[in-house]
Amino acid sequence: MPIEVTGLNYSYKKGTPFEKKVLYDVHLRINDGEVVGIIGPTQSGKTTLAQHFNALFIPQSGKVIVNGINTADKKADLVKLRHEVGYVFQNPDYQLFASCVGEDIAFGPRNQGLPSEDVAARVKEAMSQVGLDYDTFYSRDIFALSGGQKRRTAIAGVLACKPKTLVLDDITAGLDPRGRDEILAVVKRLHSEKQITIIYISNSMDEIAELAERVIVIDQGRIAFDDLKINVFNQPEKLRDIGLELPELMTLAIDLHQQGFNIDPALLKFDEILQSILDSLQEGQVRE
Amino acid sequence: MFILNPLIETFDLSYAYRTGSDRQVQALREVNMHVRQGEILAITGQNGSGKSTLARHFNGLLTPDEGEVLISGLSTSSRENIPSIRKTVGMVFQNPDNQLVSSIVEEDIAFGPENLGLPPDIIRKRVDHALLTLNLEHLRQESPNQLSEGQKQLVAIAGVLAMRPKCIVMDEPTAHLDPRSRREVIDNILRLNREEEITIILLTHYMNEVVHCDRMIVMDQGFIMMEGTPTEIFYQDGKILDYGLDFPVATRLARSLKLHGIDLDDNIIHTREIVERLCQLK
Amino acid sequence: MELTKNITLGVYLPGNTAVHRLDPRTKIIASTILIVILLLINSYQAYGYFFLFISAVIAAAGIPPGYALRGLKPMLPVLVLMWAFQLFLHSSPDADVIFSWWIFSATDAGLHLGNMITLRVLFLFTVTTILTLTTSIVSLTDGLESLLRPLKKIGLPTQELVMTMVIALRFVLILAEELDKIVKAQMARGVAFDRGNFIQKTRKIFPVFLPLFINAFRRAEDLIVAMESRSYTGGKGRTKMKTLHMGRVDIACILIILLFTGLMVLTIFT
Amino acid sequence: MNLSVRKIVISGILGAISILLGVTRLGFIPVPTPAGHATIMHIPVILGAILEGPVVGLITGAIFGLFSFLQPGAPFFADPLVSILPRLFIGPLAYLIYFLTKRINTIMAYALAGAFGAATNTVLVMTMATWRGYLPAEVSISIGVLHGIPELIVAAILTVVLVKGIQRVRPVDEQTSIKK
Repeated sequence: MPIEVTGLNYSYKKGTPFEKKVLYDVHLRINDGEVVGIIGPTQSGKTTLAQHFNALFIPQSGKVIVNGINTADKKADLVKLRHEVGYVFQNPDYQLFASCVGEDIAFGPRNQGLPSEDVAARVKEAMSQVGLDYDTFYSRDIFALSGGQKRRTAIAGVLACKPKTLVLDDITAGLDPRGRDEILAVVKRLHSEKQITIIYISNSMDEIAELAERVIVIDQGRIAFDDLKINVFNQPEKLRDIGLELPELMTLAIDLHQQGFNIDPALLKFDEILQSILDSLQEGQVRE
Repeated sequence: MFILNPLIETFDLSYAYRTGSDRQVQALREVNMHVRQGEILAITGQNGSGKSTLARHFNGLLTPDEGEVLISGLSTSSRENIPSIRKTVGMVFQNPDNQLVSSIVEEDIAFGPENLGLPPDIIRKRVDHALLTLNLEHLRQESPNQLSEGQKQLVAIAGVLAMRPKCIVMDEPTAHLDPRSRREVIDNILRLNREEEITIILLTHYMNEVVHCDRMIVMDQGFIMMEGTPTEIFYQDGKILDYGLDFPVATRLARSLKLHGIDLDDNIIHTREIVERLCQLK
Repeated sequence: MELTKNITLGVYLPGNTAVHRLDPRTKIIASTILIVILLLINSYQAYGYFFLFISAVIAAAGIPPGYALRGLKPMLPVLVLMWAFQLFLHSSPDADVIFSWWIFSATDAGLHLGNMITLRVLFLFTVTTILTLTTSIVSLTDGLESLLRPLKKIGLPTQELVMTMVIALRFVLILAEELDKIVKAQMARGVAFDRGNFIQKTRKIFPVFLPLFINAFRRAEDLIVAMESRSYTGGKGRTKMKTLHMGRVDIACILIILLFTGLMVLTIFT
Repeated sequence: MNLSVRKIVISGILGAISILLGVTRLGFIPVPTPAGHATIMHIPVILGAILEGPVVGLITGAIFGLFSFLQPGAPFFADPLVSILPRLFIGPLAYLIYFLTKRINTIMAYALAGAFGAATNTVLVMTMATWRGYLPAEVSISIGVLHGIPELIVAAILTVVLVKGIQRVRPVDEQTSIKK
């Protein structure tokens, strides 16, 4: 289900003295099966934009059409739409409230009014998708979970609604390296095995580089780039000006590139950079 | 072992959290460590490794079940030492929203000195100095709600700085921040150590922050697993991965290049070091 | 959807008039005296004087007259209803009926009472509005802390009480943002807050209230630790960076208020 | 009287929730009465009383009352005798009920404390509004019944659920509070 955004504008506190414009004339289209990274500095408007995709925000001007449904249409079934476009929030504590993991994951399907055996099946499936063992974790108290497990529970809670598109809003914030890697692995698997469209919001270029094929850069409410990852990351100076911190690997590649190494800074993957350095060193030795 | 100028020392420190119905979670097990005056010490370990519990012993927020913690020679176990310990060691926590008290930046920074019972003009001077040191002067009348997460964290640091501590413990101060604010906060922490000669204890699991520290401690399951300079620890062996941590990017690259037969030294932890070395090799 | 859109904490209207510059303590004392007067007066004459006085204050504070009453607008229907209740339902044996309609009959005593309470509410509202329009909520708490200080002698932990207010003010906006996210996270999982009957709607409160309160208590635990680590142990031995100063204007203001109080006492007892 | 840091912080944060419920109108539950809603703004006060004792209940109630006085939701709340005074009693009374009944059954004690806390709010506010002449007795009584009963039921249930929820995250270990 493609998401089409045309001429979208949005202002916070519209009609009050504190009005602040956060989105300016945004146009974009997200197709089925894509993995799109949305990146931008904090308060650039990326969350506001993404929350238009599942009608948590309704456009003040312009249009958002999700699978043919205009979210501003008064007759549109927004509840159904929100099940189709799942949204996982940054902090799992906003979402989790039930007494145990299984109950919390069952909340969404129950809201859909499914019979209990279907709910149970959905919970089981969702738990396996995020790598939480059903028997071990079903009745585990949510507050006894680690940060990574909590986030996986939150993702499972949304997956249990069977979304076709998943919006993941800065879900690795505050995790340690191991927890972060677990979450990234889950996201990759969801895309490759379930063909779920992934919209991954982050302010970490490392993570975007690892997951996304296409990258949308938001700068002060405007789309600064919307292109293939390699084309976007090929413009480090511009990204830096926007206020994004370049990944360490990338600055390293840029430095080496400036020193005459044959390295493309937009590669970003560790193994690719390693290979380029090895190749460059070999070339150099051959030349000598 | 005799340590010159120990600011903090722990001796066989053990601590357990009691979580209802007699269940105990052993958070620290016979921890022996020290902090030297003037150094930057990184304490790393994955979530739940006990580093935060350890840090809370440094200014008497927690006191040992067993063993002892000495701050400038004063034991945290005697209650009468606590006020003076808290003047010596300040703490900054992970979430800036949950540590700021006042709705005006400068008043929040004044909160600590006010608690120390200082005269108004002295408090004013300290607040001004803290604002100046962290480049927050233009925000002095703002409400913390108007600031970015990174700015809020700097306000929290300023609030501790205004208490003139000898040492500041930073409990994952960057975990909630975006990459750019993270660097800003770290740069400021390093500057405080350099210019104000404040001892820094930095709890983190970001290895690109650890590389700036003089010394590091790796914790896991309440034990201290490794201790040494970052170079020593990253080049000892691959043990650090077992504790859920990473190598810094430069180290990881250097190690891989070495496996491919490239001649590199065993002390590369900064990106600029590897760039320099590779340029020499070219 | 923006839950936090209409949150205005305090309605402070920054300005630089004499009223704005007054020491917050002066303003709190003056407002308290005016409120006590309003709770006691009961005649058109007294309200007349009060109107003149409060108009002068509004003019001196440079507040657009409409602005002072703006907050009253949403309450207007209830205000009219309250007036009507007294007009029609007040029963006293010697009251004269002014007019009757269907089963209702209005008495002169009811009309008087209705007018009195409406005037009282209107003026009470105006006094607090002037106070909050000309004084930021932070300086209000500063003033309150300083004013309550003598009560420490009788064992009241006044500084601590004011600290609870400081914390409440600091956290309202933080929790408001959090509430916004919680509500959205539930909507994203298919909760439709506007659908269903009373019981269904009530049930939808739980997934919002539980995370809200649980997270608030978590924040409280963090803040306790943070405050203790910053050497806070309560009001004892605490000093303040900002010291309040009463100037000549403040003394003049207090004098004016006292004169006005005298006038009011005279109207009440004659 | 001595207030621990813990009591200060929890009163403040619960006070913040009470204010928040008022300004977002989330503190009003739509009920099928002519006035259209029941209030639950006193829930934080009741929770404070049960979890931290009568003093926290009293302070939270004072913050609730003060705010409802400064930004009145109904005209008669402009009178501090109606908006502030009755709110001071919610916490201590809820605590008393909880204290007296907790030995019988804790869940029931939470529910009763919630119900009595809510009832205290309704009864005292309405009494003061009548005594101060803002509402005739007949009107106060009918509002009290129409609103009071749903409010009481909602408060009882919410109190049980919230107290049990909050207790899951509260540390048993309170070593961090250094008492003087």
